[in-house]
Amino acid sequence: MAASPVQVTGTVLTTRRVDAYHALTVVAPGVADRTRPGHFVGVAVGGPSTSMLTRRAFAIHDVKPDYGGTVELVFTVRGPGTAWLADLRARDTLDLVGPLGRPFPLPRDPCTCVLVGGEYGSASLFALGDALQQRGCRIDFVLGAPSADRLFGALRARRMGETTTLTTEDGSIGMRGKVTDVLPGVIADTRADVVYACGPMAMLQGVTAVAVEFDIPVQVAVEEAMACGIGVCMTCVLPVIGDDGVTRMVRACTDGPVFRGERVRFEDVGTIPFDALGAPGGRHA
Amino acid sequence: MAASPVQVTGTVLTTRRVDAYHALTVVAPGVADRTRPGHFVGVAVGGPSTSMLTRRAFAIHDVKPDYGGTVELVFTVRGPGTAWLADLRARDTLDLVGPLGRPFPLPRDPCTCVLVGGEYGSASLFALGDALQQRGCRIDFVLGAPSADRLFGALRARRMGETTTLTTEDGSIGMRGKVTDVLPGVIADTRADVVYACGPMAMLQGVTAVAVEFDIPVQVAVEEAMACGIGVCMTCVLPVIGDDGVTRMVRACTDGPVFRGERVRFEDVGTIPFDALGAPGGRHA
Amino acid sequence: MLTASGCGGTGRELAQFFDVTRLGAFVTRSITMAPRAGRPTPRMAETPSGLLNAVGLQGPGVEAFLTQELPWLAERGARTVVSIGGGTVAEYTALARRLADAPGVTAVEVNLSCPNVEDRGRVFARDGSSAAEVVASVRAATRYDVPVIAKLAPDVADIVAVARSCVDGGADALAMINTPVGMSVDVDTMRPSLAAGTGGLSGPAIRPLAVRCVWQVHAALPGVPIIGMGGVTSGRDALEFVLAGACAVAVGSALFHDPYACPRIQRELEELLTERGFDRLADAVGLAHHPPGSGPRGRTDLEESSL
Amino acid sequence: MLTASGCGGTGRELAQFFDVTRLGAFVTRSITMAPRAGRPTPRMAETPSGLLNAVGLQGPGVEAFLTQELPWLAERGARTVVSIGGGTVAEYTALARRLADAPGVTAVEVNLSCPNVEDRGRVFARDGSSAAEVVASVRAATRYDVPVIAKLAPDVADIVAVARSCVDGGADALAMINTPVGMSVDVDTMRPSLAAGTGGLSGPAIRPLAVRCVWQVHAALPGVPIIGMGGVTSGRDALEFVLAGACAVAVGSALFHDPYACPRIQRELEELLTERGFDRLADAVGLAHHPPGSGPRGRTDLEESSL
Ligand SMILES: Cc1cc2nc3c(=O)[nH]c(=O)nc-3n(C[C@H](O)[C@H](O)[C@H](O)COP(=O)(O)OP(=O)(O)OC[C@H]3O[C@@H](n4cnc5c(N)ncnc54)[C@H](O)[C@@H]3O)c2cc1C
Ligand SMILES: Cc1cc2nc3c(=O)[nH]c(=O)nc-3n(C[C@H](O)[C@H](O)[C@H](O)COP(=O)(O)OP(=O)(O)OC[C@H]3O[C@@H](n4cnc5c(N)ncnc54)[C@H](O)[C@@H]3O)c2cc1C
Ligand SMILES: Cc1cc2nc3c(=O)[nH]c(=O)nc-3n(C[C@H](O)[C@H](O)[C@H](O)COP(=O)(O)O)c2cc1C
Ligand SMILES: Cc1cc2nc3c(=O)[nH]c(=O)nc-3n(C[C@H](O)[C@H](O)[C@H](O)COP(=O)(O)O)c2cc1C
Ligand code: FES
Ligand code: FES
Repeated sequence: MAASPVQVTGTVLTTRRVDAYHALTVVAPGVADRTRPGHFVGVAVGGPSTSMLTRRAFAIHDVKPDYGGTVELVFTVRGPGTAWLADLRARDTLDLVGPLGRPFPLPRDPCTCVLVGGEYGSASLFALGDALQQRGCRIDFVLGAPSADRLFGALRARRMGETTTLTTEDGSIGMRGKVTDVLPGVIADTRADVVYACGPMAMLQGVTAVAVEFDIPVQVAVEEAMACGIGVCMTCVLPVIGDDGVTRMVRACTDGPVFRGERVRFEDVGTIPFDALGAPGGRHA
Repeated sequence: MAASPVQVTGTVLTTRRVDAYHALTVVAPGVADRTRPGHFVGVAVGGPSTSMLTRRAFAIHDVKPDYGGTVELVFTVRGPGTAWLADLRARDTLDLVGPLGRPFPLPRDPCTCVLVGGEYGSASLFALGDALQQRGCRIDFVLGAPSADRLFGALRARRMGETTTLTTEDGSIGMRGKVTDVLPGVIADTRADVVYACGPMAMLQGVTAVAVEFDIPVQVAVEEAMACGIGVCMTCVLPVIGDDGVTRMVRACTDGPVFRGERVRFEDVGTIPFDALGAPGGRHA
Repeated sequence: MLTASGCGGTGRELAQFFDVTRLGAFVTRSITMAPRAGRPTPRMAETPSGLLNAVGLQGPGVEAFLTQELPWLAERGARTVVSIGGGTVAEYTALARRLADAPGVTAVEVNLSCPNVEDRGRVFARDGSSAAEVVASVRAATRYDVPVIAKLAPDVADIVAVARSCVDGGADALAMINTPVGMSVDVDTMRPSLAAGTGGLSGPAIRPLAVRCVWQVHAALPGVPIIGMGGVTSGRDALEFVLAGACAVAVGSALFHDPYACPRIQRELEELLTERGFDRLADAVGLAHHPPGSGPRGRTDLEESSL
Repeated sequence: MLTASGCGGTGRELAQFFDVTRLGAFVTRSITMAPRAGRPTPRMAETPSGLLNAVGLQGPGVEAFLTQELPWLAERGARTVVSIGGGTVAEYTALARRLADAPGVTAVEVNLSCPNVEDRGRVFARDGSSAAEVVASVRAATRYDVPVIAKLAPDVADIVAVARSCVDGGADALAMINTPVGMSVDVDTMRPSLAAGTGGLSGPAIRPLAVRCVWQVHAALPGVPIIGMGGVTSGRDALEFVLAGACAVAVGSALFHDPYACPRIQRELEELLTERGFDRLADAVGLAHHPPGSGPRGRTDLEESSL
């Protein structure tokens, strides 16, 4: 399902602040064309003489046809790479590789979908919502964050979703708590057929547990530190159970970032489970 | 004679192109105050996450009292550091350490001075010319470069100098040839008492030979690759004969960059002369 | 232009970007006998102009490699250098034997940066005699017309001695350098950045170490072909290795940043060679050893100095 | 916070920027018996996040040092670590003797990255036994209350073995790391960038190698004080060394970029320690060895891996 990615040197069209986030719109025709909901891009940071070797991964928030195709990224400043991105101005250039990863699989037939986003994880859910609605699906949003300023896209969710439920850990907007506190109610109320989720690992784990409880499929988009984003470096792996029941260390960048939630061994992320294929001293070794 | 240097994070006031050169005016109060003709600055290049560790050295071309004190640098793009500098825009910040080095010594009494500049080497001669004129000296310029676009400051020299002689190797302006072809004539015509020179090493060597021929003092500002500019790294050394007749490997940054021309062992630059203090197997070892 | 082992995936991933048959050779990640799940994550940490990794030779094992990966490369006609890694001399030998009948193996590269389980985990590449032993047994198990390349790491006191041992052991060529061992500590979690603690350092940060190794070994063993690598990101970097003595250049971490790195660097290198008046790459190999104007044999005797 | 040897001049140059008596110690360039003119230029080349240098221990010799440089530091009350370098054990010993009566020597640092003229130019630091011999004889020639610090370089197969030899030889503390040998070739002149050919690589590029050395040696010899250095440019970098096991940190090449680096890094480090709830630097030393929650003695056994 991976679209053939390309490298482009795009021009920054606009930069803006959205609460705790920065949004960057970049002219990137070849990338925009091929993007499906859930794809991400690898962005070169730091300019020509930078000491930062690896690209940074960002979900593609929005794609527009303007200027041959633009992509929008939404990000928070974490370290030197995102700090450099936040300093970009219109007309600067940005080197992108994308679209990368496997996008969200879409249901063949119309159904009811709950879209769960944590912090900037919601960025990739709006394009997904569009695609689902085009297929006649009903969509409902559950968005959560530690605080109101880190909750991304509440307005847009309200406009798009049949219902939108917000949670913040400090209660500064919506319900005080986590998305998993409200998710069972939303699933029950909407009689949801499927859950899509994007956000921090702990949230994905919780969302998956809820979906399993309701016995409905759940698609999660994971975030793992990536050195290449194109599947060649093997640094972004996590333990995922295959169709054959065997756990393998698979790449988040090309085998994911979207996985069926119940296949991801969340508790074992950051370890090599003893029963994984090729684990030291393990049964498949 | 070294003024106590300071580090400042200045703001770029203006950037402009002058033929083959870029000129950058930076607000740098502490540096501007202390600058004497012949001083240079060490400029940090590449921004916060740069892979370029060493500062780049540039002669201070002009100092103005505006905004508490500005310095102007004139430079040509040679590698990644100067390429980065050339991309700066007004309001960007620039990190400078200066003023560095020993400035040109000025004659106690009024006399006639020939100022010889090669390429951007002329940049440091105008402040010197001002200072000499304030002491009642007569100044004459000889400026040379491979071609007209690399000859810096001809107009200003014409305005300031009693006479100005230009040479280019391709004859695109002035006489075809090198400064050393015309220098003997200028010295003779003006009955010069002293020569000041700044430019490529080969030129300084030629100018020194002419001055020695005329038996007049010559002050040269040399250019050596520098890692620190403040005298601690010992990478910028060249063989210079001391008052005691002993050749030492001295630092261009703090013992220079201005030296008495006849003391510099130009032919031996890039070697350790066998008779230098501490030379391997040498007599002082 | 080659890919560096462990940096080009299975070949399929890069084939999305360019034609892998146009590579000088595709070098596989180091293949092991059994499948290996590798090290826990985090497996990578960025350092100034460098990258630490501790992947731990994750791979499907030689059988799956021979059925699922090599045929794909062979069918397309890609020149394939198979890198092998093991914990004992016997394991390397077994791997070489297993590869001996496989069609489409252009050369075998022996990754000597593996811990020797029979020598308290001491890395083969750090000990000339065990490195030579591995090379000799792989050489013996490999078809005579398939070259054996010994891949060395820089964290030894005397790279020339290790190189010489490998050549004496039968290596047809040398690949330099594998990653030196490095480490970083996350000052926020106050723990090592990598789950494995230490990892291999790659990228432009190590280029000066790599160029120095190539230079020293080429000076000592001018007849031995050297594949240079370590921080190559541009044609200029590649030329640096060639001038120091490499007759081929491999690209590793740069692929993570620029998936088109191999064809781009190849093109840049060709342009630089043409600009400098070289008809063939071979004419530039090791040229930095000869002061301008000196005859081709007039090697200089610049000594090593860390002072 | 210390200056790294060879990176702080005579002390006078830095005194223009800050009060050198507030340094943990000022470490001199390596002092030799006779005056030395050093290597020809170019002596430096920039590399990605690194710097190659081949200064060649230029200096006035020990006599001029004792009359012109040390008294200036002593008068001001600067704590001074005198680094010494020699080509033979006898030369190191003679230097140590010459320093024994000099007032104002806080410690003697033995720069072991010098070629041993009696062992075909093999660098002392690459050979545990000759390193130990130097350290032992310097220790014997030095006043009992003046610590002797052995300074090691990373380009060895087993840094722990060399460290252990030096401690067995009587070193009171270890300084790590000196510059590994590197090289770059100028692709325009097609010659080595440094006149000396090879040079020492410093700067952030080598920090992962330095942190790894400190980590490994602290794990093996937890009681031995370590002065960590190699690419420290900020308080975070300094803290990385402390967490890996260094009880003091030295700043080298960063001084070339920021003459105020020592006081700035000191301040940044203090802030980071306070933020993390440490009252004293000592409480943070080696902390990355202990998984959170484990007792102070629960060292983890992360093994080295370059795979
Ligand atoms: C598929 C995917 C999609 C993402 N989408 C978004 C997004 O839409 N908005 C957003 O703000 N962030 C997103 N992230 C996280 C983003 O990649 C990191 O915040 C960013 O790489 C940090 O770079 P830095 O230089 O600022 O921080 P540093 O911490 O200094 O980065 C150092 C290194 O670690 C890697 N790294 C650090 N944190 C992460 C992380 N969480 N994920 C991956 N690599 C990391 C960097 O790539 C770099 O190599 C996404 C990550 C992935 C994997
Ligand atoms: C005292 C002094 C005054 C100078 N004044 C001027 C000036 O007014 N205008 C101008 O255009 N240039 C001047 N230069 C030269 C200028 O410093 C170099 O052009 C610049 O450092 C090149 O940096 P780069 O990154 O573009 O090139 P690179 O070649 O990539 O630089 C790599 C490294 O080499 C060093 N280096 C390279 N060339 C030189 C050089 N010629 N001199 C010193 N270091 C060098 C750099 O500092 C850097 O560390 C002066 C040099 C000195 C020593
Ligand atoms: C993620 C990663 C995985 C690697 N895996 C291997 C490997 O399996 N076998 C091997 O011999 N070298 C391996 N290497 C080392 C590279 O082949 C190469 O020697 C090294 O990275 C230096 O080159 P570079 O700076 O261009 O990356 C690996 C390097 C990286 C970064
Ligand atoms: C220009 C220069 C000169 C040096 N001279 C010496 C020296 O005389 N003695 C010594 O032990 N180390 C010397 N070193 C090594 C440093 O003390 C230090 O170990 C090394 O540079 C790593 O630290 P850094 O990355 O902070 O520079 C020198 C380093 C540089 C860059
Ligand atoms: S990031 Fe390289 S394989 Fe996934
Ligand atoms: S540039 Fe460092 S001493 Fe002159």
